[in-house]
Amino acid sequence: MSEPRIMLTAMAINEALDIAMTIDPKVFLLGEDIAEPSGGVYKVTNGLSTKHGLHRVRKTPISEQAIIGAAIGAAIAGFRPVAEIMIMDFLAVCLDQVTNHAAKIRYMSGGQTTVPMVIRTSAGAGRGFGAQHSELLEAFAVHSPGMKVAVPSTPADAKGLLLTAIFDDDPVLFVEQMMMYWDKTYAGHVPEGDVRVPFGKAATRREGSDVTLISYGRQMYDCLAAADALAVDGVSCEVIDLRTLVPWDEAAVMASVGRTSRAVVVHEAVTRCGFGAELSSRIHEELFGQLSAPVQRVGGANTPVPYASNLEADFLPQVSDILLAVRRTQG
Amino acid sequence: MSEPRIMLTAMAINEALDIAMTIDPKVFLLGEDIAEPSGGVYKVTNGLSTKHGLHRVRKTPISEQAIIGAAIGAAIAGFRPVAEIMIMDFLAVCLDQVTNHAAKIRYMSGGQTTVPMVIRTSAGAGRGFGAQHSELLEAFAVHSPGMKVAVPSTPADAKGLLLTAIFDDDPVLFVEQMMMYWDKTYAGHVPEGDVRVPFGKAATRREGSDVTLISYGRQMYDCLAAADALAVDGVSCEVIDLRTLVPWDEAAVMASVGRTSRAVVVHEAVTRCGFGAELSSRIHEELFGQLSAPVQRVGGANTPVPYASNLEADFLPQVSDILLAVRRTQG
Amino acid sequence: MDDVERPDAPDRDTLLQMFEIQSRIKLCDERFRTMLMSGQIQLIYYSPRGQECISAGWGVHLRQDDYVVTIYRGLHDHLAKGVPLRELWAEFLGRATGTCKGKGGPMHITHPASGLMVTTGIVGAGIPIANGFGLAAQLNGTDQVTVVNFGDGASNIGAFHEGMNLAAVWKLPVVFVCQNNLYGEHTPMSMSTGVDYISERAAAYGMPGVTVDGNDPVATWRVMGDAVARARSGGGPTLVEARTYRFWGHLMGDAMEYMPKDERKAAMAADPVVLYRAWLINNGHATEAQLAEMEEVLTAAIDDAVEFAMNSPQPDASELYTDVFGDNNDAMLQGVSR
Amino acid sequence: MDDVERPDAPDRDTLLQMFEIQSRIKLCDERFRTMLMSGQIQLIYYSPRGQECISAGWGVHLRQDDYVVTIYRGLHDHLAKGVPLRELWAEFLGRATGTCKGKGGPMHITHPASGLMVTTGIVGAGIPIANGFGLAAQLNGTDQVTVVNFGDGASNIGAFHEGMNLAAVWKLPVVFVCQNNLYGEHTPMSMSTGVDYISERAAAYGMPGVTVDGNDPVATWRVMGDAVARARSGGGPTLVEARTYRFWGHLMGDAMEYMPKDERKAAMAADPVVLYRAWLINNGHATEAQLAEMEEVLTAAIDDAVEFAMNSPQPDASELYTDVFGDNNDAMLQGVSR
Ligand SMILES: Cc1ncc(C[n+]2csc(CCOP(=O)(O)OP(=O)(O)O)c2C)c(N)n1
Ligand SMILES: Cc1ncc(C[n+]2csc(CCOP(=O)(O)OP(=O)(O)O)c2C)c(N)n1
Ligand SMILES: [Mg+2]
Ligand SMILES: [Mg+2]
Repeated sequence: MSEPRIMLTAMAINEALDIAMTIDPKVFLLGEDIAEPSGGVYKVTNGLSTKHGLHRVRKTPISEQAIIGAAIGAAIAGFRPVAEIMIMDFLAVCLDQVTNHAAKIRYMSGGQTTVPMVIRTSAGAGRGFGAQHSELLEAFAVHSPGMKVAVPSTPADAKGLLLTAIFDDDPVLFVEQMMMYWDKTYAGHVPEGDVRVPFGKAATRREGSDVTLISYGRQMYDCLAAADALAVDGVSCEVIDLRTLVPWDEAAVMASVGRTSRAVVVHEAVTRCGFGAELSSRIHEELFGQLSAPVQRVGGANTPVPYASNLEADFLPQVSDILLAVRRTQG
Repeated sequence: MSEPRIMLTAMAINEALDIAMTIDPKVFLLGEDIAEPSGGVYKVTNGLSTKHGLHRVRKTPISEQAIIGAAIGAAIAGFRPVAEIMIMDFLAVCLDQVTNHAAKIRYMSGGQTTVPMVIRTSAGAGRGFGAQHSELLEAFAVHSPGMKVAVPSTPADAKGLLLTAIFDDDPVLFVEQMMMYWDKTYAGHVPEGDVRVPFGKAATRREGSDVTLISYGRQMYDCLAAADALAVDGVSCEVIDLRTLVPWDEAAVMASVGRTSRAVVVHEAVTRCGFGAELSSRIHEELFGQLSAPVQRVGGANTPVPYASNLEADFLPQVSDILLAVRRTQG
Repeated sequence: MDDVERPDAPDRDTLLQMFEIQSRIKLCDERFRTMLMSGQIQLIYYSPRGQECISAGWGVHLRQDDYVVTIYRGLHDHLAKGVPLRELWAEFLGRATGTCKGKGGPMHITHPASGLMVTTGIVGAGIPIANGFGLAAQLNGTDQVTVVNFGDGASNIGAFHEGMNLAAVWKLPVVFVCQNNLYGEHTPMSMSTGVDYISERAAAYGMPGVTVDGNDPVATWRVMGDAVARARSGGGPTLVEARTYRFWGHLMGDAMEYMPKDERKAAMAADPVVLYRAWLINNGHATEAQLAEMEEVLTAAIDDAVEFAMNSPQPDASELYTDVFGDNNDAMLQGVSR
Repeated sequence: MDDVERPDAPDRDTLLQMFEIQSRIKLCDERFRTMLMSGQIQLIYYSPRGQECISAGWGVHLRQDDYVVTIYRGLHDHLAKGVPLRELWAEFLGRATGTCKGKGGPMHITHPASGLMVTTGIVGAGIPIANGFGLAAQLNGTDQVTVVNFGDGASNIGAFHEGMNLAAVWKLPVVFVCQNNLYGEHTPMSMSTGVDYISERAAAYGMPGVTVDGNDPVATWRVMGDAVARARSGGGPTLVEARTYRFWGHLMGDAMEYMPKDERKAAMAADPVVLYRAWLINNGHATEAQLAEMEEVLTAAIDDAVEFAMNSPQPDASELYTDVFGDNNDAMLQGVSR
C-alpha cells in the first residue's frame, strides 16, 4: 500500500484538469486570467498553460457570455471545453448562454447536438468579498433542466467528479467553494491517475442511527462537526454528502432517512427556494408517515451577503444552527 | 351598485399603468416596442405613449441589461420605472442587473438607496413558442433576497397588484402569463380607479374542507377546474391563490391546510426546485403531525419546453395531474 | 438590381445556383404563408421574404462541412445551407419526422448533417456560440468557415459586442452577417441604434466591416466571397452588413402599422428575387423556360415536403422526457410528484 | 507632467483643488496599504494608486448634486466626489458607522449625500445604471451630470455596449470615464481587446470619444471639462479614455508576475502626483510649504478617520436582517428553518 497523497483542493482540481488535457486532445480550458504567468486568480490552473500551451489554456477578455458561447459551439463541434466563470455570482451576466443554450440544446435539437462542457466556478461567503462575490447559486442550474450539477466537498471528489464532468456528454456546472482551495483544513488523500467519481452516488461520511444530515460541499464539514458535538450527547448522526445535485442520490437519502426517521438538510445557499427545499419536499413525499419529525433546513440567511465579518459569519449556516435543527427533530 | 366592469387581463394591466402614470409623474415605462404606433407586441401598453408622451413610454433598443440598468438608476434617483422584459426567458440576458443590483442595492447601501421599480414580464407555455420563450422563472427571483414577486391570476389582481408594485419601494418582478392577456376565459370584473391589492395576502378562491390546492397565476384556474371535478366525487377542495410569492401569505396557507390536513401545490414552472418545493417544505415544517398525507407538487415537467403541441400540452401541469395528486392525498 | 450586365458577376453556374436558393426560399415562404392564411397550419411564423439574396450570397460559398448559425427568422438560412425540405417542413409543423423530432420547432432548427448547427430565439445569442464553431475549426486546423446570421436589432445587445471582440482577438474564421432589414420587431433601426451603418461597429474590434446592398445578389455574392475567403485562409473574421427589407413585418399577423406604407410598397415593388430573375433572362444567363422549369421542380419538391410533413405523426408522448440528458434520463428527471 | 508652464492650465484654485484631491487619495491609499501590510487591518483592497489624476480631473468639474458611479477599485472616485473620510474608512473596515453601516464594504460604497450613488463589484454593470441617473436628470429637466468610471477590461463586456448605445440614442448627460490602466486583473489589454484605444469604440455609437493622458492633470482636467460641459448643456454623452497605470497590481497581495518589472518601475518613477506637485511648485502655483501644510491637514484628517473607524463597533447582529426590504422585513424573510 502506498502512502496517502494529501492534497489541497485547488491542487486536486488542477490535477484533474491536467489529466483530462493529457488523455484527450479535445479538452481545453478557457476563462479570465487562467493562463501563465499568473495561472489564475486563485492559482487553480497554475502551470497548465505552460504544459499544454496557450491554445489549450485560453485567457479570455472579461466577456462571460463570449466565454460560455465559445464553449458551447466548440462542445457541439466535438470538443470538451472547460470554461471558468471566476466567481459564481457572475453567472448572472451569462445565464442566457447557460440556461437557454447549454442546457436546452440537446433537447431542442432532438438529441442531434450535445454540449459536453463544464463550467467551473468558485463560490461562497467567508472571504469578506461582500454581496456580489459570495453567492451559491446552484439552485438556478438545478431548476434548469439539461444542466448537471456537482459540488464536491473533498479534494478526492473535486478531482474525481471533475474528471467525470469533463468526460460526461452533458453540460455540468461544477461548483468550487473558494474557502476550500488552499485551506489545509480541507486537505485530503487524492488517488493518483484518472480516477473518476460517478455522478449520482452520495457518500456516507459518517454512519449513525438517530438523524441523517444531508449536505454537499463545504457545509459537509459543518455537519461532521455537528455530528461530533451531538455524539457527546448521545445523538448518533449519519452524514450524507450528495456530491452531485443533478442527478442526486435519492436511493441513498431515502434509505438513510428511512432508517433514522429524521433529516436535516444543510447548504450554504440562501434557504428560501434553495436546493434544500427540493430535498425536503422529496423526503416528505417519499417517507411520509415514517418520519419522526419534519425535515429541517439549514442554509444561508434569506438576505444578501453582508460585508462586515460578524454579519458575514452570521449569514453562513453555522454548526450551532445545525445543532438547533437536530434538536428540533428530537422534539 | 354599478354593473360589473368585465375586462381582459391585458386591458387591466394597461389601466393600472395608465392610472399610475396619471397620478404620479415619477412613473414611466421603458421596454422594447412598447410605444405607439404599435403599442407593444402584445398591445398591453396600447395608447399609453400617445396619452403620456414618448418621454414617459420609452421604446428601447434590444438591450435588456440597458433597460434594467436605466430603471435601477432612475429608481434610485427618485423615479418609479416600470421596465418591460418582453418574455420571461430573456431575464437570463439581464439577470445580473436584476439579482446582483436591483435586489441587493438597498442592502448593500445600508438602506440609503432604494430601488422602487417594477419588472413586468410575460411568460408561459401554450403558444407554440418553444423552449426559449415559454418558461416561468419566478423561483430565480424568490431565491434572490431583495426582490418581491407577484403573479396575478385575475384581471382585478393584475391591476391591483401592479399598482401596489409600482408604488412599493422595493423592486418587484411582476409575472404576466401571456395566455391570459386576451383570452376571454380569464376576463373578469375590475374595479375602477386606483384600487390596490396588497402584497402578501392570499385570496381564497373556493372554500373547501378536504384538501387545499395552493397555486398562483393561470394554474389557479386548473385548480378550480379540478375542484369542480372532485366536487362531483364528494371531495371538497379549498383553492388558495397566493397572488404574491415574496411575501407570501403563510398565515392563510397554514390556516387552510391546518383545517384540511392535505395540500397540493400547483404551478407552471418546472417542478424541480420550483417555488412549490419551498411551499411544500414550509407546510411540512409547520404542520408536521397534522397532515394526513404528504404535500403533493404539480408543476411543469422537469424538461425544457417542447415545441410540438401535444408535447407542449403534456409539459404543462394538467387538471388531470391535479386530480391524481389529490387522489394521492386521499390515499 | 438594374437590368444591365454586370462585369462583377460570377460564372453562370453560380448565378443559377443563387437563383435556385432564392427561389426555394421564396416558394417555401409563399407556401407557408398561404397555408397559414388558409388555416391549414398554425404556427408562429417569421417570414424571411425579401432577404433571400443574402443567404444565397453566402450559401454558394460554403461547403457542407462549414457551419451556419441563425435565428428565429431563419428559414432562408436553413435552406441556403441545404437543410432538406421534408425534415424542415416537418419540424416547422412539430412532427416526429422533423429535423429535431418536432421538439425544437422553427426557432430551433438544427441539422448538423447540413452544417446548420444552431438556430436560436434569443436575440444576439448565436454570435458567441458561432465563435465556438470557429474555434473548433481553428484548433482542429481545418479550413472550415462559420457564418452567423443576425438582425440589425441584435447589434445592440451585449452578446454581439462580446462575440465580435473575442472573434477579433482570437482571429476566428467566422463571418458575421448582419441582415439589416431596418427594423427590430416594431422599432426602426434609427430609433435604437447609435450608428447609421452596422458595419461601422466593426472598427470597435479592429475587424474589417463592410456594408452591401443585400438585395443585389451579385454585390452580395462578392462581399460574402471575400469574407468567406478571408476566414478560410486564416485572415480572421469580417462583419458584413447586408441591407434589405422584411416584406411581411416581424411575424405573420403583424399589423405593420409602424412601417410607412410607401416604404414597404417600394421595397416589394423592387422584389430582389423577381428583379434578379428578370436580369438573368434579359442578360442571357438563362431562358424563361429554364427558370420556370427550375421553379416547377422546386414547387414539386415543396409539394412533396408539405405532404410528407402533413402526413407525419406528432412525436410520441414519451418524447417529452427524452433528450434532456444523454444518459440515465429517468434519474435526472427525478423529483416530480406528477 | 513635464516641468514647464502650461498655457492650457486652469486657474490656480482649480490647480490646488486637484492637488488636494490627488493627495487625499494618495495619502489614504498609503495608509490603507501600511495598515494592511502591518496586519492592523484585513480586507480585500484594490489600490487606486497611480490613477489619482483622473478622478481629480472630473472631481473639480462636478457639483455635489451630480452623480457618480464607480467600481470595486473606487477609493479615488469616492474621495473625488467628496465621500467623507470617517464614514468611508469605517465602511472599508466593516463598521456600523460606515457609509453603509458596514453592510456594503469597499466594493459597494454608497453615499448619496455626496452624490456617490453606486459602487459595483460586477465589471461593467455600473454603466447601464449610470444611464438611469442621466435619464432622471433629463426627465427632471435639471442639468445634473453623471460620471461613470470603469476599467479598460470592462470595455469588453456586454453591459458596456448596451449602456453606451442607449446613452447615445437617448442623448443622456453621462460622461463615460474609462480608466485605462492597461490591465484587467492579470491580463494585459492587448490580449483581450480588439482596439488599441478604448476611445475608438465611441464611434460605434455615434458618440464623441477621446483619449487623454490620465497622468497629466491639466490635460485630463480639460478633457473632462469639455465632456462634463457637453453633458450639462444637453449635448449628450462622451467616452473619455484616460490612460494610466496601476502601481500595485490588481489587488493587495498580487504577485504581479504578469507585469513587466521595467514597465511598472517606469510608471512609478513617473508618479503623476509627485510630478504634479513638483510642477505646481516649480511653476509658482504653490510653495513647498503650502503643499506640505495641505498634506499635513489631510494626514491629520486621515488619522482622525482611521481612529474613528478603528474605534467604531461592528454592526449589531440584527443588521443581518434589516434593509432587505423596505417594509415588513420579517414577513419577507419568512421560510427559514434556522
Ligand atoms: C434577448 C431578446 N430580447 C428580445 C427578444 C424579442 N425579439 C424577438 S425578435 C426581436 C427583434 C430582432 O430584430 P433584428 O435583430 O433586427 O432581427 P429581425 O427580426 O429584424 O430579423 C425581438 C426584440 C428576443 N427574442 N431576445
Ligand atoms: C462580470 C465580471 N467578471 C469578472 C469579474 C472579476 N474581475 C474583477 S476586476 C476584473 C478586472 C477588471 O479590469 P478593468 O475593467 O480594466 O478594471 P481595473 O481593475 O483595471 O481597474 C475582473 C476580471 C467581475 N468582477 N465581474
Ligand atoms: Mg431587423
Ligand atoms: Mg484595467
